[in-house]
Amino acid sequence: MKELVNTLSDPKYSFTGVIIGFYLFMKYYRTIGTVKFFISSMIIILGVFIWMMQDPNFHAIIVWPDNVPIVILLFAVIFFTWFSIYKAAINDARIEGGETPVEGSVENREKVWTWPNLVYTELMAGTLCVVILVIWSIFLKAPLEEPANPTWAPNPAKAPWYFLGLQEMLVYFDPWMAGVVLPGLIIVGLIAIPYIDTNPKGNGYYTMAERKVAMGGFLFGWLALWVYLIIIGTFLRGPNWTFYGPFEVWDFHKVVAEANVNLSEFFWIKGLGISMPSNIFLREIVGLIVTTGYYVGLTLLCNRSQLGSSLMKSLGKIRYYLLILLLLTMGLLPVKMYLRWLFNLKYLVAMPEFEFNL
Amino acid sequence: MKLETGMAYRSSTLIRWFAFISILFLFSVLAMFLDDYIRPWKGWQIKSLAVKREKLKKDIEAKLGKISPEKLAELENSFESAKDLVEERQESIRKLEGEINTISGQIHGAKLELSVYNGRVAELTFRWEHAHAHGDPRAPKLKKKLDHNRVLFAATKEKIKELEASKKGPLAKVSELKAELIAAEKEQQKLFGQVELLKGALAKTDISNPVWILRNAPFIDWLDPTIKVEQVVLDHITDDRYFRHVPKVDRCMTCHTFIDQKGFEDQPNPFKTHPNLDLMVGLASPHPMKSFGCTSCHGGEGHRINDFNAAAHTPQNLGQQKSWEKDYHWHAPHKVPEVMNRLQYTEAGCYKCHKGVEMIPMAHKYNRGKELIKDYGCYACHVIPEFEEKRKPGPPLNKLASKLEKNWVKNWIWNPFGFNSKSRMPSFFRQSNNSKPEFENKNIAEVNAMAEYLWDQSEEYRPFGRYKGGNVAKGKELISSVGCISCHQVEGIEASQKVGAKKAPYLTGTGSKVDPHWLVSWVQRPSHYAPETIMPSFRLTSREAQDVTAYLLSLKNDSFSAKTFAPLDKGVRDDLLLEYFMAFDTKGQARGKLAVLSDREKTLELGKRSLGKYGCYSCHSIGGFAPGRAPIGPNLSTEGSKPIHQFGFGHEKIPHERDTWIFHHLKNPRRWDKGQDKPFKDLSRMPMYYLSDDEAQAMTLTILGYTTHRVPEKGIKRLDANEAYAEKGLKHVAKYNCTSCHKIDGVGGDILAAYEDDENEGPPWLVDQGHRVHSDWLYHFLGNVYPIRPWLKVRMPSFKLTDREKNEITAYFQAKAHEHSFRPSPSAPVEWEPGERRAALKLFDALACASCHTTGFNRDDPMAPALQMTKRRLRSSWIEKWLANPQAILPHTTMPNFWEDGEAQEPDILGGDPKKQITALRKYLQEIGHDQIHGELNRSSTSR
Amino acid sequence: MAKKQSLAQYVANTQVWKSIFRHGPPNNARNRAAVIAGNVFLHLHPIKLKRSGVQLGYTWCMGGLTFFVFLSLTVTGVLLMFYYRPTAEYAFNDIIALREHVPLGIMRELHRWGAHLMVITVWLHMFRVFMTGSYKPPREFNWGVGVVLLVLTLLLSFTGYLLPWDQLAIWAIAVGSNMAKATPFLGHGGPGANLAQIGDFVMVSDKNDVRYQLLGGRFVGEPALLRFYILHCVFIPLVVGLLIAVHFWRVRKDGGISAPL
Amino acid sequence: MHKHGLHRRAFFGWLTVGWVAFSAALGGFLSLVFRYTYPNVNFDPEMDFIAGNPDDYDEGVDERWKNGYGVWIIKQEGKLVALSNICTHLGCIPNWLPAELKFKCPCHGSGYYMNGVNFEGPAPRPLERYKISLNSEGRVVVDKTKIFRYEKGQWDHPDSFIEV
Repeated sequence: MKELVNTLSDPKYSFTGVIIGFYLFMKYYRTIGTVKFFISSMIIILGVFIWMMQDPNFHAIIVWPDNVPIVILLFAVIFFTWFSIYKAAINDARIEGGETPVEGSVENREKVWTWPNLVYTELMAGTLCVVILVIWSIFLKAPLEEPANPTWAPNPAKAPWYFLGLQEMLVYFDPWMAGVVLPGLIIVGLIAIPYIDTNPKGNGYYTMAERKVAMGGFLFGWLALWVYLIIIGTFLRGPNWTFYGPFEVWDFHKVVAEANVNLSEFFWIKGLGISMPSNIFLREIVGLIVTTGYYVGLTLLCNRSQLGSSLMKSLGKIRYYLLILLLLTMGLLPVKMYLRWLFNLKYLVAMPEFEFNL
Repeated sequence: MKLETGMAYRSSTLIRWFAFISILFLFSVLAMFLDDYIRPWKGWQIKSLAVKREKLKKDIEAKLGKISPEKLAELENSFESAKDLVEERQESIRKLEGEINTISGQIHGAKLELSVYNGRVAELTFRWEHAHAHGDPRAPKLKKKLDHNRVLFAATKEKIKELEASKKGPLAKVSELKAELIAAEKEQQKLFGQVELLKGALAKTDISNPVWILRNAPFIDWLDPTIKVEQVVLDHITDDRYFRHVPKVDRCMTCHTFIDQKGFEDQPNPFKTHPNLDLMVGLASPHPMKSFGCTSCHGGEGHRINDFNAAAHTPQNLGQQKSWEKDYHWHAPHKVPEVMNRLQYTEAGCYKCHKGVEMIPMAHKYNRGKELIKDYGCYACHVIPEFEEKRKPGPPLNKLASKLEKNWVKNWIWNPFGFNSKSRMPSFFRQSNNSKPEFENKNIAEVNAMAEYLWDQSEEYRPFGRYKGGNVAKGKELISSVGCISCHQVEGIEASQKVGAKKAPYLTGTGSKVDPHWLVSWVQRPSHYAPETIMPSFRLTSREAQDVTAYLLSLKNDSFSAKTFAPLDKGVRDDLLLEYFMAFDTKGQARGKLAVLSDREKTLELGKRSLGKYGCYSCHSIGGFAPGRAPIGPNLSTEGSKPIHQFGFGHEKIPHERDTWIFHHLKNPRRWDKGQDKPFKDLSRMPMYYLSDDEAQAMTLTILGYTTHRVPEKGIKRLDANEAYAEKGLKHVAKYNCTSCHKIDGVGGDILAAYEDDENEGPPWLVDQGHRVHSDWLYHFLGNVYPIRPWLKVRMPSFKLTDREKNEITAYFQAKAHEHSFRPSPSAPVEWEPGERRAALKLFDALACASCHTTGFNRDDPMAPALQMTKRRLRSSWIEKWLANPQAILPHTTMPNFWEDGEAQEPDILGGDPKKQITALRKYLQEIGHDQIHGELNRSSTSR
Repeated sequence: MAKKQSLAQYVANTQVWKSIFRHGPPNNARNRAAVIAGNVFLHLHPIKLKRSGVQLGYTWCMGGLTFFVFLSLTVTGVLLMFYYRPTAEYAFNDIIALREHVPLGIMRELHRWGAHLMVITVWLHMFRVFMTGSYKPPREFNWGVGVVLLVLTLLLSFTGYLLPWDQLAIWAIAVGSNMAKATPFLGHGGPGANLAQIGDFVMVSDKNDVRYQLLGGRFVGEPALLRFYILHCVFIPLVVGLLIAVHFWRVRKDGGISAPL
Repeated sequence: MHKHGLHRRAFFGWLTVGWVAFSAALGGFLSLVFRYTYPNVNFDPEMDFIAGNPDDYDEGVDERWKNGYGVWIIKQEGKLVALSNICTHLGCIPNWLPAELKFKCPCHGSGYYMNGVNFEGPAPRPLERYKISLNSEGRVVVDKTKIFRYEKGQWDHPDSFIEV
């Protein structure tokens, strides 16, 4: 059983699982957004978690002080995701029935005094926060390792947990992509959201039905990419950044067969059986074509599709192409992941001469 | 004009003011930028590029001048023909290259495969081992898979090897086809390689090059500038920041651009090469710039580059100061932690790292100052580092009465230079600050009292000899030949002026000074009178002693001794005593104290107090003064860092600088009292030595070196085992002045100045002495001197050495020669090869060794040391080295070189092999040698 | 009359009290309005707001908590600065000292866990804002400010990570800052860096690229410690404080907590 | 009317001048502040060092200069080379695994052969080599300021190895 969990949590399988799960989640959000579902699934999750905690290896990873915030975050994310879905389900039902959303009800539109309602709520929330922080601090000491030694790197060397998603991306991308371009696009993309999403509905209340595309895009990036990669990077990457299942010992000597090949090598060496051309651009021509094809071809394809043309109409050209660009770049990550797993593809375009690897 | 409603100002006015202030802002930013960008050191670096450019151009011309035009043409031709040749073969080359290309592709593909199998093998190995160790049932299956992959891996590897082997053939063929061209290119490279390098360097100095301008352009000059601050950070030399030490950073080379590069010796500063690259700054020198920087020795603020004055540059002399004032607006550094040493005082910087050594190698000026401090005995009154255990510089005065007359002593104290122009006893009286009649009267009373006290304390001493008269001429001959002049200068003896020894007093007017019986005893056995003396015995016979005494007594200075010293004025004496008593008592109490004393007691009391006041006890041992009494002068161990305001400049118009003060203080210590109304008891007492400028400067340098700088342990010069032994022994060698006679490994041999005609007549050089003689012999010899070269007139004296001193001197020679064995000299009989002894005997005859090394052989007129001593005295390896080439060791020796240029003079003996011959002879010498260490030769035991 | 007056009433009637609080107890409409309007801290709030704006079920109070945690981090951070010296010699030992012999040895834990908490709350705040669609007009700009604040929060946490000067710290920062090395054209390991070269004039090298600017050196060393200290303690907090002011101001100006139009 | 128009133009002229000057000054100021963040000297450790005699090295990887200088000296096929110990992926320090004859980076698992060529993991290119030469005394000098990269064909450069 543990063996199976170990194998299945390998990104190859678990990421596929996450994608399928996400699809089901979006489809059956109304079922998920019920208290009954939450309670029953929480019981299962907690049960599984407690069972997993029995394993010494898993236990060791979870209680490592700097990992505790991630566990907290994990449960918080589960809860709040469900909670917003729950509220969205209620509102969607009300909207279908011709009612206003809960937040828009006459009662909720009524104005109340800030003092004492809000002031005391905030005061209590803050106080409670201090209580949590103090108790957390008493039971968990801040980690401190050996003094800094620039000549010896610990194994594994990990960035702070909130950057582990980026660090995990480094497995599939060169640093300039994973560390600079993608994070930069995430920031730009986030800021751009209000300017791209012109849907006037769903402002100020929880809803799913009225803004499915926005929700789908955001939640996929947030849950399936960001949170999922942090979990992998934190809990399942051990020495040498090798993958370790949740119940596996972090054996320094573990080796995973990994022989990655560039697309150009696939083409020239394996495909044509001749040596690589010395001209860099000629050498990488296939990768360049494929990359251009990915962006241009898929955009064209999208334009032709029904959803695409309707979006183009409602958003206008600039918004539409920006959206496509952002989505396609976000899509690069899963595409690259699958290419790696399926074909051991290292780089689509490999130009180490210019530090340009894609 | 009326304003718009709601407006306080007219818009146009507002906007104009805004524009005006914005422009001001813009200009101020511009000014800030320029202020930051334009720095004086940049100017120097740009100038240095022009200097370098000139030099490189010359170098290139010189290099090109060497290449003849014929050779150039020839080269051109061969290159062209090679090119044509290869061009013809182009087709086959292209074909081969295509072949190579294909194979390379195949290798690449195989390598890709290999990495797949490599990965699989690694992973499967791990998994199988894991499974196997934990008894997993899947283990056999994994093993099977692993083995399969291993086979594939091995096969692929084999394939790659084969492919690579098949690539070698075409590769070799291609290079064969291109051989001529490659050879021609190589030839060209050989000829022009260096010129090209120089041309590359020249291009870098071109400041009109756009790339150069871009690199140093404003704002972007952080990218990769060529004009930049250069610095060294020193790990083990620190700046003292009080309670913290921080690594020293020197940036001097930012302007002194070529300081560590040869070839700029003739440039003006700051572009000059360091004058002594082999010792300092040079990469291969013991003090490379990267580890020692600049200010470690020179002082100054090496990290400051933006202002000539901030670095605390200090001019060498007034002339330089004037020119600096003109060129750099120089002013005296103030509020600077450490001022640069003047150029002439640079060596003061040596001491802070080179501590605990008698001399610092190559620091000639520093060593000279230290020698002078030792000679003048400064350490007796001042605490001076490295002199803590030195003996008192003056003679003991506790048996004075048996040696001198009281009147002479008074005159001497009053004016030593009146008797001895080279006196080392300094002048306390008749100086600029105490020659007022009132003060002179007091001084006269003090001198009288001091003499009385000395006589009162003088112990009984009976000379063992009686002077009965001797031959003055013989005495003179003895003094000039036996070795006295190595330490003393003696009046009337020319050779002694030549040597100019300063270790011991100048002997003048002796006949008017000392008691004849005392003198005859002293010259024969000095330790009888003064057990602590370093004056050795020359083993004079009593006849010789009488002659020497006779000559010394013939030196007269009657005008001095005939002067009667002014008598003691009792009133003045009592006044002086009252003043002393009143330091702590009331006038009444003081008078009471005085009244109790008898007349003689009063005189003695003043005598003792005066001896204490002038610090006489520091240099002389005097009865009644405890040996541990604190020195009278201030502590000089941090004089080089003493704050300038702690120096008393008085009313003297002298630049307020540390080195200047010390120099003038040494020249005339009393000058600071000038113009001050000081009471008698507060007058400056440091005596007058009448130093020359040169001497004062040398001593100033050394004293400046005594600073508070604490160089961390890592930065201090640590002696290795050899150096430490050498250092220990050197202290004794210096104490007993061995180097005044012997030239030890090229150092010393002052007395040889008297043997210009034939150095063989002087004391022998000691070259590699630790290697030359057996250590046990040397140890023995130092305690029991006997003549080795009986024909010499100069004698090795008998020193009173302790066992420890003898040991350490022996170890000193051993360490200097890197001789680590203390093997005793051989006692076992010599082992001969067959026929070797006969050959040795033949050689001994043929080379006529016995014609010079005669003692114990057939003649009584020796010209060379007795060979019977060889066995116990000389080391075998040294004997062979000496025989092989004596002139290499002693250039002036009369010993012939029998194997010149490695050729034997006797080709018949032992096949003419010099090595074998020398060994045989050495063995023979050791066979005939005496066994006892002591060299008193027993003639009867010699035989052929 | 005067005798019956309670102490509380007496105090509330003194000139001092009245000079500070210009209204009576907030138990009637007038005073409830006055207490919010008259207090510099409270006047960030409106006097009255929609019921849903108070409901934890709607807001989760994540934004408020983020601000609160930021304040407590400022306080604990300032206190930690009393004992901490950002030098290679002392940094590590000072961290030990903070736990071992400095009173209230929990300070560092409060700061570190608080930092993690802030990252969590700020993320959840963003999540909530997205889920309720609150970034939609007229709040687009404030969402942008919020995204920048999120990035700055991560940077604050990241720069603070180095300060304990232990293995965890320098290697996390080494991995993180090496990404700056790969910035296209600006980092010496990034694409295009080696195009910026004329002869031996290297325009982008490890001595002049963005990572050098960040670290003050070619690797994570003492200058990096100092720079990160300054960024962590002074520079980023100032910018964050400024943006928080903008953020709050815009919340009010954009109509308060979002609600259905 | 005409006069008013002129006035208006002048008005905008001064406004433009004002704002242009103001922005230029402010921009200049901020640029200087930016420049301020790049010091004119750096205190990084020495970039070159003397690494003993060529005979000191046996066939294979020598780790004596790894700590402190960050260099492996590798003797292979009659060549002595100085290999950087900085992973080309993200600058971690790989470990030499003598049993597997490879370098393995602990951060992201990049693997390199003994000659420094990468074969596994995310490393984009082989390890770098430093300039290595003999000085006048015949000692090995490693200069880390000069880098030779395989993928640029620089490993054939005569400064990138010593023949032994």
